[in-house]
Order: sequence, then structure tokens, then C-alpha cells
Amino acid sequence: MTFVLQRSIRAALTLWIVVTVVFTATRMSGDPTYHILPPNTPEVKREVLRHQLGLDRPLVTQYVDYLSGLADGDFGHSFFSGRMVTEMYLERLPATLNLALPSLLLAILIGLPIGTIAAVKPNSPVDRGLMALTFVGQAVPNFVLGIVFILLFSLTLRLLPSGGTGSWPHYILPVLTLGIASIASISRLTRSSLLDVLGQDYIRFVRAKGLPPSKVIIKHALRNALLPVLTVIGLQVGTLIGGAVVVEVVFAWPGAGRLLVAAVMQRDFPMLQFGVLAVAATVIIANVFVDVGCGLLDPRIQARAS
Amino acid sequence: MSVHGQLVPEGSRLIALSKRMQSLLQWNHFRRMPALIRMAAVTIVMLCLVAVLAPLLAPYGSGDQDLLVRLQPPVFLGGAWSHPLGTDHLGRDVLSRLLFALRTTLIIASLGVIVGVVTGGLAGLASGLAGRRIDNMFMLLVDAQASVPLTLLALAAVALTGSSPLVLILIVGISEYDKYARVVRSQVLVIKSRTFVESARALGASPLRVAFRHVLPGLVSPLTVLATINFSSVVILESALSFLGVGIQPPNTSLGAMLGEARNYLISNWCLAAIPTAFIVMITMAVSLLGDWLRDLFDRRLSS
Amino acid sequence: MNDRRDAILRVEELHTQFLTSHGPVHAVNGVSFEIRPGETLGLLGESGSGKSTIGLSMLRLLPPGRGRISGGRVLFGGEDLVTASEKRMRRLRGRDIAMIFQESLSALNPVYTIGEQIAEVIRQHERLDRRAAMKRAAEMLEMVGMPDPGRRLGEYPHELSGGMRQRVVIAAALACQPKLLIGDEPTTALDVTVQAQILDLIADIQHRTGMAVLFITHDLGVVAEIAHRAIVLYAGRVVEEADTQSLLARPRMPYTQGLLRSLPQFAKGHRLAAIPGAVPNPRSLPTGCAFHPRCQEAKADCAQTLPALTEAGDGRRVRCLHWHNIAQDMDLRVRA
Amino acid sequence: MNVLRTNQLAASEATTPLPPLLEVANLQKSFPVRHGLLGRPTATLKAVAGVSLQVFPGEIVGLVGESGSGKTTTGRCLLRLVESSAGSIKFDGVDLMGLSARELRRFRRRMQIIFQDPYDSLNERMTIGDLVGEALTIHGLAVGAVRRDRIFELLQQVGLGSEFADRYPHTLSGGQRQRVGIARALAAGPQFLVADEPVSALDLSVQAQILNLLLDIRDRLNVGMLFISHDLSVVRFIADRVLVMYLGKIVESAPAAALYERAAHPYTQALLSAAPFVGEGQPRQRIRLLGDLPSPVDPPTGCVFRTRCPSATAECSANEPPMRPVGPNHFAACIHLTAS
Amino acid sequence: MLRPIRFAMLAAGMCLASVQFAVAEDLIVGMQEVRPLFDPAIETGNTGIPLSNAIFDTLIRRDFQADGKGTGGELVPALAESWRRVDDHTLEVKLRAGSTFHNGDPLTSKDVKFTFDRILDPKSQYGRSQFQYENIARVETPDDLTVRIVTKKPDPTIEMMLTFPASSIVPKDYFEKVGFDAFGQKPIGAGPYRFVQSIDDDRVILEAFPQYWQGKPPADKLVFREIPDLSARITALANGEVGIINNVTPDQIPAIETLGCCDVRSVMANSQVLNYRTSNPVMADKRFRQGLNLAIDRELLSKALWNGKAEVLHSHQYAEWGDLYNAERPKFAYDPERARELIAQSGYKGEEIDFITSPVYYTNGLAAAEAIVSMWQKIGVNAKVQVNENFYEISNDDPGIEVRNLSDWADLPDPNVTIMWSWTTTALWDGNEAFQELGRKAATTLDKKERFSLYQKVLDNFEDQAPGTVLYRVPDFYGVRHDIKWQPYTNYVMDFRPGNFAVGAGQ
Repeated sequence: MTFVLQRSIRAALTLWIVVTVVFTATRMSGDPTYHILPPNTPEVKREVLRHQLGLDRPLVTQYVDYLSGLADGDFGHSFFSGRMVTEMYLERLPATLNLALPSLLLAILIGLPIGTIAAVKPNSPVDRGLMALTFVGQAVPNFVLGIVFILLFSLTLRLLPSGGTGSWPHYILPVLTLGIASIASISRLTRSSLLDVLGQDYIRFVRAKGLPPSKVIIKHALRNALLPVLTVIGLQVGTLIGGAVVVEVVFAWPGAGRLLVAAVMQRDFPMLQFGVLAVAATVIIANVFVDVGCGLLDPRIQARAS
Repeated sequence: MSVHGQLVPEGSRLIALSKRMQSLLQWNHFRRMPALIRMAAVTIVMLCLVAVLAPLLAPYGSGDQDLLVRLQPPVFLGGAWSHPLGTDHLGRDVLSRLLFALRTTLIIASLGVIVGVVTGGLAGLASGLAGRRIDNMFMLLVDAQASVPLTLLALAAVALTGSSPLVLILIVGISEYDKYARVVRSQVLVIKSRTFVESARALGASPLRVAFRHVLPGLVSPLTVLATINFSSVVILESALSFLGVGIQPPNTSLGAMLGEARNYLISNWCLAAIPTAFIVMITMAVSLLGDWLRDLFDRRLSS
Repeated sequence: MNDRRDAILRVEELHTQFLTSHGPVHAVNGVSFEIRPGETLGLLGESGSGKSTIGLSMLRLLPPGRGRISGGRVLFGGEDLVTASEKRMRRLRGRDIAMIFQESLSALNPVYTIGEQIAEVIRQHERLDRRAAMKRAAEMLEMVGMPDPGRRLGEYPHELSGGMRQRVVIAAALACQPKLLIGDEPTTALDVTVQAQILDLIADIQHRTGMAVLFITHDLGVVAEIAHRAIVLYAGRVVEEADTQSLLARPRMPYTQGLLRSLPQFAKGHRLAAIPGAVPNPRSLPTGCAFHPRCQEAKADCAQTLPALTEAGDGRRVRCLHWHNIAQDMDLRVRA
Repeated sequence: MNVLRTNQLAASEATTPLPPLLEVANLQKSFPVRHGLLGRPTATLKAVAGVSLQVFPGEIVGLVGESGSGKTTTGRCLLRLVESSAGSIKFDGVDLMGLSARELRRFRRRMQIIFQDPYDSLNERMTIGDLVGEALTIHGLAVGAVRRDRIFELLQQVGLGSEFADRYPHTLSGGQRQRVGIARALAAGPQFLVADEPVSALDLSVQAQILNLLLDIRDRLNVGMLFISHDLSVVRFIADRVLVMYLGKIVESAPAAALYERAAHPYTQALLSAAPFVGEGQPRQRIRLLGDLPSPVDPPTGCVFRTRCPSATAECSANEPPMRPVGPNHFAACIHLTAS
Repeated sequence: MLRPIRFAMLAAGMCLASVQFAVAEDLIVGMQEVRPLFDPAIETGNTGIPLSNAIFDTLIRRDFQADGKGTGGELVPALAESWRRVDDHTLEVKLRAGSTFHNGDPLTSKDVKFTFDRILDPKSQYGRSQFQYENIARVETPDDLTVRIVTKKPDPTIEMMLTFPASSIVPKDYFEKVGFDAFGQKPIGAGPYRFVQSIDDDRVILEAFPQYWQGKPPADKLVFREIPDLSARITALANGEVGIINNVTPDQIPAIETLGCCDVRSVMANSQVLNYRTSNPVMADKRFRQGLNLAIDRELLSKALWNGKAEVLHSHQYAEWGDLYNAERPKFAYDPERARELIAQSGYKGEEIDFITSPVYYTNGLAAAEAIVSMWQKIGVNAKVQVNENFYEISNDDPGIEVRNLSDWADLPDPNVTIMWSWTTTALWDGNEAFQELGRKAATTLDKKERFSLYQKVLDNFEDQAPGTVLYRVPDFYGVRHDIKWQPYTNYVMDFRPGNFAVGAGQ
């Protein structure tokens, strides 16, 4: 399992870079006491707060403290609510996951078959039709899509709630809005990757062995074609979490994305820092899983690594 | 090609001439475009033209208000010709705002893409040409960037720096740099492994000559394709930021900002939102279509 | 030799074209030949001669949507494969007619073990459970000279050398004891020592099973080694057919002669008698005899008349207007 | 150490009054193949494991071997396109290893390479004229009309018309491209050429044309040439002297005719017997080699060929066999040899 | 184009949809924003008041309904049964016997004392509210049901103070047990609805408190749902997801009225004001500021942005002040010529004036900002709108040449609050000593006539100094389902107590 170990070390390094960049960027962006303290606070009080926040110490000390704080799971307190940012974020994370995971699932469950169907009959009317649809899905921004959905399904048809959480109908529009771009990119990638694989010599050999098209495609082609698709699915985790920010705003969804938007508006740096780190960690971990998955799918990858 | 087969003494002039013929031949590619692609290309050219000429075309200034004629419908919904696309909540002419918004959006997207191409291209070039260790480090950086979703990255950057067009350009540009870096790096690695590079070295070409005469031209096509494809995602990102209210700030406007402002009038004046939306979608669709086609063209050129 | 009932496979006037963005390209223009059981037929041609297309056409494995058979028949045991149903073709592929390709490196799916890839063809065509199929796969590996076949079953293609992989491909192709094996340059990518092993292996198996072999190659030497009879292709047409010995010793067609003279081993003096020019582009074939622009014997009529494939005695066929006048024997003594 | 003693060779080469154009001694090249977590190599592949050879002006030296034998790497190392790990290369008395990067670039006009793949070796974005003239530009040999005339001359030299100057590589056939590759290599007027499998990607009928062209060039320009190929019949046709390579080492060196008639090393014999043979009479008894080429990462001890050698004995694994003379100008590295 | 289709669909989908999302005894209110903290002395902004008002009760309450318009200023008993002035410094309040908190604890004088003591504690986190109570010297509890509030100086407004949302009574025992943070997240009050659950950025769920002293509240369940987008709020209203929505802009009134299911109800709220930062050389000149004020065409703004429903005031006054209101004072004037002159006299050289505004906080705030900026540009002032998302940043000590839009303090119908708080706490006005002095004097004067004349002087000073201006008094619009009987009150108070709320009754 040196392969997994190797990937994990790389992931940890990547995360460390993110942490360092985030730390540097926030420390370079000015004095947060101006954002925390109420109007016309005397300089003395600011001084006190700066001391409390440890902002008066050398940068290196702050960095080391910051890292050791992270190691202890202390990601700081919100400038505004004063609560632990971890606690606040974790409270809101389920709502985002409730949005992002179904979207991912939807994207995989719809995107893979669409891409496969399109690739099996390239340039047929079915292929062209599906690809045109996915094309539109990719080109239309999700906030536009969300608004159109609300106008159509909530205001005009009055079939689905316009936003907020609650029963399962509340999920339909936001999940769809968030998922459509991913459906589009997964299906387009599946198609091109599958077409690529279908042009490979071993597919010709498999056909020469007399295997039926279903086996040729599902057993032989798809498994190979999935490798790049899997990588993109890993990247979709990030895209979806990022996209959730906008979709949460459009559908008044109480997820972590809106927490972060609020943090941006309030310059709540500890919150923002943790948000960026948490999302980065999620994406990086997802990618480790994807890489390991690729390794399981393709024995060559593990061989190359060890 | 056989037309200029008989080159005799005036070789160099004829060489130059035939090079021009060659580029015309490339232009032929464009004349052989499918109708849809041609439409996309024409759309893009028109939009750019309109954006460039916005100050001349716009019947009003982008901020001119007439509070007494607020929220007028466009002519096709019974509005007056004085405001062909109607007016917004401040009585500003939607057509004029649209032209200026288009201009802002296209400028930010173009400059953003250029920033992305330059930073990403240089990083990728350095990574691809440098040794294994530097390459590894670059790729770690790229990985780190890729692990933070674009929207979040842009939000964080806005939070740190505040919002201004320049910041926006840098953000949308740099936030895409990892894609360029990756593509350029892999392309450099591909080109580096091509025999013609070795051949040039064997002829005694300096590293600079190899880089500029042999490697760089090979990057133009993929970079163009990628820049085209990314252009639409940059437009979307800028629009999303402006829509969230952290992008272009009033009284300046962009397509996304127009949509953001129109959000509150969706029900009473849906045209206000529909018009910028139509243009956002038009840009992203046209540009993506063109990008897709360019990529196919490029792939075909590579494979044949 | 003229006993056609005997043939296991007969190709009649096969035409195949490819659809390209510049319109259809005729890759195969009316090719006819036959193979008898136990016989190895060499299909000799340079790049662009259409030799690989013939092999793919016979099994209807042309790239879907791009290549299609536009005429002729491929009779296998009296059944026309051109019009057979796709389902019927699947029954034939791998079971009655097997095909192997040049790219031993990429002919095996990288993500499955070689045992799985051999066993799957057995299970596809015979009612065998997994275990029995694996056992057969091991036997096949042993037959193709793979050391330690039991262990190898569980290995992945990337763990094998090129020669070993081509053996696996042959094992999979022969697993159902096909009546006909089509080899499309199966040794071209291999080193000579490995090529020799593979050629020996195929000859050996053929000797034991009596299967027919269609061996597609560009290499005169390989034809000389393995084929009983050979066909020379040029620009999608058969230009000469004869038993290997007479073809090499007494080529009738100027093209065949030119090829033989191009072989360095027969160089007279310190230069090779090369054929001038290059293989024509199938998109724009010369009129008349496709070879006439490169032919030193060409007369005026060669540019006008497409010569027929005519009988030249001893079961030989030649496509040349003037073969009577230019017939000459080759001196196949190796330069000292 | 597998050292071909140059003095010994030179002494026996009594008919050659000239000093060798190229003299290579104990050339070695290893590649790191595996990297640990920190990128440190954990294993090396010895592609070239001590090669010594000489090329005289106007001489074509054939280098034969199967894939993985290290012949291509040897060619690259000779021109310092790949930096060798050890050994010395003397070109016309100049120590190539001692040249700085800048000096080396200047030196390149004197030694050139022709590549195997005529599709990959030409930059498809440049015209044939620019490709052929690139060396002229790099070394500042000619500009303007002089350059143009020189390009036309070179094109004619390789059998292409001057009308090709404005075409792009993708409009050319493989044979024509290879001619361009040759013209490109000749542009700066080299004294020495490495021809790295220059015909193996070409059709038989075109291959003959290119081989003739290379011979013409040698005769006309008196260049020395290292002709790398896996095809024995081609090497035998074109080369004056043939070196046989196996797993990074030269196992036999002989004049072309001698090698084919009296191959001394079991590997050479096997190679010869394995080559498909068009000709009259009985096919030779084929010597079957067992198994595959061993991994160059972990080569066998002693004689590298012993694992596949039909006549290997226990002693073969003990020591590396030295090159021994087996005939005039004919050497082989095998302990079982008897001079004939 | 959309409309005919919409109506066709609407007819088809209506019956089905409205049943699907609303249950008769529950009320869901669509709010622009719902704050996640519930300490009534912390969340005193307009988003916090509706929640405080539902969860908590005060001793004395304003009878908003008294004038039939939701702006009534009469004081009526709530948790207090009665009150009287003991002397100039002391107010004695008799508590209503038997009222309890949501957790069943009886409400006694110690809770009242604790309520004010916790705010007045200088170490507490109630910094933003402390100044409002700074005149309170101490709170005494002679017995369980009697409270004496002793002020430092005579205070004419002390009864009114007790109606203030921050004066909501909190349970001492519970508060001390759980502490400040936990109380803010799980509040217990003595109001009509008790806290059930809060989901950040989504909703706050309350349920009826059956033991409420006024009787069982009319809604079984009261949910405040956050829907930041106005269009989305209207959609949710149309869709039957919510019964009432707040922060409707005048532009959207027709959109709601054409829905067919709902109507728009309004109440006059507070005034929107402009604040000039006077601590820079340009703004320091009062002629410049007067010029800016005269350049604003308030009637035009009202007509254009508010369908004429915003009221241009007779100086900085409210009619609810009663005896303190002077109807004679002229309205704010519009005189661009005079404005131009004043600007010229001030020596203004075209320095850039930043109009800093939040994009969403005030209804029409951004629109008004852009309109005002263009009015200023017409008289040659180089003004620019700067949108700033962060409300809290509005008072940092950046010395820019800037204008900010705010609303005044109209929580209590008294000039001490509306004028003095507005122009001393959050103003960017330097050097207002004379103004403050007048205000301080008026705030401790019990004699009504004298107070009146003092406040006239305050207004004179305000108009002359022009530290900003009052644009207009604006109405608050709510979208309400037809079958809901409910009247909005001024100052964002949303009252769902018995008497002001019923479903399906009458209308």
C-alpha cells in the first residue's frame, strides 16, 4: 500500500500549502480589529484586542502557533459570533452535503449513461441531441438556471417550493440546479473518454473474440474509460461545493456556502480561513479516494507508483 | 500548392508570398466552418464590436437616470421607442446599460483570460522545462489551487482585497491559472519528447531557440483552445460574483451585476433579468461552441 | 489447386471503402482469393495497399461508421459473411475465425488479468464455467510456450514482455480452436528473435490443428518463412498470386520484382535497384495500372487500361498487361 | 570491463592511414528508473554499459541490436544529445566531453543525426525550406539569397526539387520527409552522421531509395557514419563494419562480410538465424533463443547473454568475457570462442 | 409574454399548491433576514425586533393600533399592571401577578432588575444598548411584584424606554444558569411564543405559549423563514409557502396584488437619513452640507421610488410626538440654485464625494443613493456611489470624504430618541457640542412646554449645521395572504399576539 501512502503524503503537502497560503493571505490583508470592533473604538482597546488575538507577535510565531493550533483542532473563533468556527461550520455542513452529495450522485447516475449512450453511436441523432443538451447545461450559469427553475416550477407551475429546506420536494430544484453542470461535464467526458477507449487496439481484439457489444462496452471499454471520468468526478466534488455557494444563495438554502458568503461580507477571517481549509481538505481527500479508486481500476497505476 | 511550384530566382519573395497563401489556407478552415460555428463566430465578433463601440452606440450614458420613467417595459412589450429595451429601477436606459455591461464583462473576461494564460502559461512552461524537482513543486502548487473551488477562491480573494475591476480581473485570471499551467506543462512535456526538438538541439539550436521556435508555437493552439473554453467560465465566474454582490459595484455594471440588480424585479419586470441573462448565455454558448470546434480542429490536426 | 470446393474461405470481389471528410476512399478494390484448410496464405503489401482492411472486412470489424464493405462476398463454409447477421458474426469471431493484430502491446485490456482475457473467449463460445475456462486458458498458455502458465494467469498485461503478450494474444485467439486464423502483421512490432519464436509457434500450431492461416504482412522475409502461397497487393488490388517459392523466385509483376530488388540482401553492386516514387494515395489512384507511374516497364497503354488479374499458369495470377514480355527470374543468391 | 582496445584495432587496420574521425572509449549511460517519495532514484537502468568504438572518415559503421540493447542511446551519447555517465568521446581529436554547452552547440555543425521517425522529427509548423535551412540560421552560415540557394542545393542533393521549399511536412510522404531529414542534417556540412534507424519506418520500396541516398552522400561527402539498425540485412548492405550490441554492450565487431559469413558470438549467430530469409536453398538451422531480454535494470552477472545462450556454461556467469580477436579485424566477447 | 401563461398555469395549479404548503394554524413568515441570536438587548436591529417581540414581552407596551395605522404611541400595560411616578427620579411599576416565563418560572421583580442590571453592567457585551439606559441609576425591588426604577436625572421618557425591545424581561435564573452565549441561542422569555429551534440562515421555529398572560396565542406554530431575495419571498408567498413576507419594495406592490391571493399592507416606519462625515476639510464647511441638502429633490424621490408613499417631513419630526410636534415647521426644501451657490461659497474644488451604502439593507437605499448622487452631480458635485456590504464597517474611523445613508432611531415617539440618538450615537458628525448640550438639557426636562422649545432649538441647530439630512419617512410594506388578519406596526414590530393576528377570520 505504498501507493496509498504516497498519495496521502502528497495530499498532506498540498493541504499544508493551502494552509500556508491562506495564513499568509489573511495576515497580509490588514488589521482585522477594524472589522471586529464597533465604531470609533479607541486605539487602546484595539491594542488589547490585537494582543488577545495574538496579532502583535512576530509573524513566524503566529504561523507556528497557528499550525500547532490546527494540530489541536483549534481553528479559532468567529470574529462575529465568537463561537468556534469548526462548530459553526460543522453545523452547516450537513445542509451543504445534503445538496452536494445528491447532486454528485445525480451527475454520476445520469452523466455516465448519457455519455455512454452518446459514445456508442457517435454522430447519430441521439448523440448529437444529448451533446447539444449537455452543451447547454455547461454553458448556462447555475444561478441563471436556478432562477429560471424557480420562475417556472415555483411561481408559474406552483409545483415545487421556491427555496428553503423541509420535505423532499425542497431538494428537487437546488439539487438539479447544482447537478446539471456536473451531469454535463461527466457525460461529455464519459463520451470522449469512451470514444477514445473504443478506438483502442484491445477493443478491436475483444470484438474479434466475438464478445457482444454490451460486454465490449461495459466490461472492457467502460472500465478503462472510467479512469479519467473518476478523476473528473473527484474534481466535481470541489466544483459542487463551490457551486453550492451560489445555489444556496439562490434557493435560500442554509448551508455552509452561505455561511462563507456571510463571512466574506463581514470579513470574518477565521470563519473564511476554516471554510477554505475545510473545503480544500474535502477536495484533497476526495481526490485521494479517487486516485486510490483509479489504482484499483487500473493495476498499472499502482505498479507505476511502487 | 502546385500553383507556385515554379519558384526560381525570386525565391524569398515567393516564399513570403506563399506563406501568406498558407495563412489564407488556414483561413479556409474558417470558411469551412459548420453553420452553427459560423453563427457563433459572427455572434462573438458582433458582441465584441458592440462592446468596443458601446460609448458611441449607447443612446444614454450608463448611469443616466430618469426617475420618472422607472421600470419601463421594452418596446416589444409595449414600451416606448425612447428606451428600446425599457428602463431599470432607476429609470436608466437598459439598452445603454446593457452595452456598457457587455463591455465591462468582455473586458474583464478578456483581461482575466490573458492574465490566466500568461501566469499559467509561464508556470506551465517553467514546470515543463525545468527539472523534476521544480516540476513536482509547481504541481503541488497547482494541486493546492485546484483544491479550492473557484467560487470560494474568488470570494476569499474579494474578502481579503475588496472588490474592484482590477482585483476582479486578477482573481478571475489567477483562479484559472492552474488549468493553463497543467495544459501547458503537459504540452511542453509532449513537445519536449518530440524528435524535432531533439533534432533542433542536434543542429546546435540554443535552449532559447528551442523554446521559442519549437516549443512555444506548439503551445499556441492548445492555449487558444483552452483560453476560448475558459473564457466562458470566466464570464460565468465574473457574473456569479457580481450576482452575489461582490463583483462589479454600482454604478458600474456588468452583465452579472445587471442580473443581480434585476433579481428583485424578476416577477414584476422579468425582462430586466432576461436581457442580461440572454447575453451571458449567448456569450458562453457562442464561445464554448467555438472552443469546442477549435479543439476538434486541433485534435484532428494532431491525430492526422 | 483449382479445386474450389476445398477452400475454407473464399473472398470474391471484395470492395471496401472508408468515409472521410473528403468523401469515400476506396481502400480495397475487388480483391478475390481463397484459403484452404491447413494452408498459410501470405497477404503481402506496403502501407496503404489495403491489406489490413481486407482482414478487418472479412470479420466485419471495420471501424463502425467509418469503414464499410461496398461489394463482394466473403464465403466461409458457403456462408456469406458480408450479409450475415451481426449475431452470427459474433458466433464466428473467436470461435471459427480468430484474428490477431500487430499491436501486441495494446491488444490486451490493461485492467484484466491475462487468464480472464483468455477465459472470456472460451466462455463466450462454449458452455464452460469459470474454473474450467481458466483451466483451458492455462492449457492454452502452455501450448503457446508460456513458462509457468498457472501463475501467469493472474498477471496483468503490463507485467509481461512484448513477446509474451503476443503469445497471450495467440493463446486467446486459438482458445476455441478456430478453423481460420487471420494474423494482421502479428510479428511486426517484435524483435527478430521473438518474431522467429512466434512464427515457429504459429507454424507449429497449424501443423497440429490443421487450421488455415491468413498472414498479413509487409515483410517479404516473413512471407518466405511462413506462407505456402502468397498474394501481393498494390493500391487495394491483387497484383500477383502464386505459391511462395515461385513468387519469390520468378515474380511476374514488375512491382513484385521491384520489391525483391529492393531487398538489401540481393543488392547487385553497391546500390539497390529501388522502385522510384512512392505508394499512391488511395484518395487519388492513377488511371490504368495503379503501378504504372513507378514501373520501369510501363508502356503507353498501362496508363489507360486497368489490367485484369490473369492466369499465368501453375495456379499463378498476375495483374499486368505485359507480364509475358518482362517475365524474368530473380537471382536469389545472397550477395557474397 | 569490456574494452575494445583501440590501439589493437588501429594496428590491425593497416590499410587506413587516417586517424579515426570518432573515437569512443568505455561509454556508459545509466538512467534512474525508480524514484522514492523524495524523488531520489532507487534503481538505475544501464542502457549503455561500456561501449568503445571508432569511426573513420568515409566509413559506415553499423550498430545492430534488438530493442532495449542500448544502440539508440549510444548514438545519442556520441553526439552528447544525452549526457553520458562515463567514458570518453574524441571527435577529430577534440574531447567532446570537455566542451561547454556553448562550444558544443558550435561543434554540432560537424556532427549530425538522422532520425528514425520522419513524422516526428520535422516540426510541422515550419516549411521544408526553413527546416532544411535551420542549421544555416543557427550557425549563421548563410542568409538571404545565399541561404535560399543553399537550401535548394540541399533539397536537390537529397532528390527533392526546390519547389518543396515552401511546402509543409504534412504534405509529404514518409520517404520525402526522410529526405528532408537528411538534407537538414547535411545543411551545416557535417563530417559525421549518426543514422538512427533511418529506414525502419519506411516501406520497402522507399527504404531502398533512402539507403542508396545515404550511400551517395557518404561517397560524395566522405562523411563517417554510425548506422544504427535492428535489421541485419540493411546493416550488412550499407555498413563497412558492424558492431553487434546486446544489453548495453558490444558483443561482436567485424567487417560486414565477415560477420555474416563467420559470426562468432552465439548472439550474433542467433540473430542471423532468426532473421526471416528470402532466398534459395535450405533455410539455415534456426537457433532458438529462450525467453526474453533480461531487464537492463538488473542485468545478469558475467556474460550478459548467458541467460539466453544455447551454449552457456557455468563459467559464463563468473566473469565478463573480454573482446577477443577471432579473425582479421573481427572481435567477439565470448569465452567459448575458438579463433577461426 | 410570461403573464398569460402564468395565469393559465396558476389557475390549474392553485388549489393543489396552496393546500400543499400551508397549514391553517401555522404561520410562516418570509423574512429578508433572520438573525441567529435572540438576546433582546443584542438584536435590536430591525431584523431582531420581530423575533424579540414574539418571544419576549416588555413591562409596558405601545398601543400601535390606537391610531388605526400601526403607529400609535399610547402606552398600555403589558407585564406591568400599572406604573406611577414616585418622584422626578423614580418610576414604580406593579407587575402583573401570575405571568410566567416559558420554562414555567414565575416572573418577578428580580427578573426585571436582572434584565436592566445585565445591560448596565459595564463589563457586559451589551455595549451597543448601554447608552440607551445610561440614565438609570438603579433598579429596586421592594417586593416580588414591585419594581422601582431610579434615574440619575429626571427622565421624561422612562416609561417609553420600558417599551423598547431591549427592555424585554429575561428570566434571571435561567439566564444565569446557561450564561450569555447559550441564552442568545436558546432564549426563554415571557412573550406569546416560545422558542423551539433555530436553523441558521434558514428559519426560526416558535410555538404558541399557552400560559401567555393574554391567553393562548393565535398561531400554533410561528416560523420565521429567511428568504433574502425579494423575488423569492414573493414567489414563496404566491406559492403558499409563507403567509406573510416583509420588506416588500414599492415596485413590487403590483406584482403581489396581481397574484390574486395576497395583498400588500403598509405602515409608516422610520425615516431614511443621510450622514455626512464632517471630519474632513470639504465636508467641514457647513455651506457645502447645506448645499447638498438643498440639491435633493425629495418629492421626486418619493414619487419615483415610493409611488409617492414616502412622506417628506416637516423637519426632523414625527406626528406621534404629540405635544412635542410642531406642524408649523416647513418641509425640507429643494432649491438647486441656492445649493449651487452654497457649494460655490464653500470653496469646493471637485473633490470626490463617496456615497457609501449597503446594497440591500435599506429599502430603495441603493436606488436612492444613485439617484441622489446624480442630483448632486447636476449641481457640480463630484459624487460617486460606493457599495459596501458590511453594515458594521459604516462607522470605522476612516477619514474619507463620505456620505452614508442610515435610518433614524424612531423606536420611541420622542425627539430624544429620534433626533438625539440618531445624531449622537451613529453620526459622523464632529463638533456638535451645542447640539448635544441642547439635547441633554431637553432629555432631563420634565416640563413639556420647555421641552418643546428646547427641541425647536435642536431642530434649528440641526437644520443649520446640516450634519446630514432627513430624506423622508418611509412606509414598510408587507405581503400578506388575504385570509390572514394582521396589521403591521411601525418600526418593524410584527405582532402575532391575540388581537392582531388571526387566520381565515373576517377578511
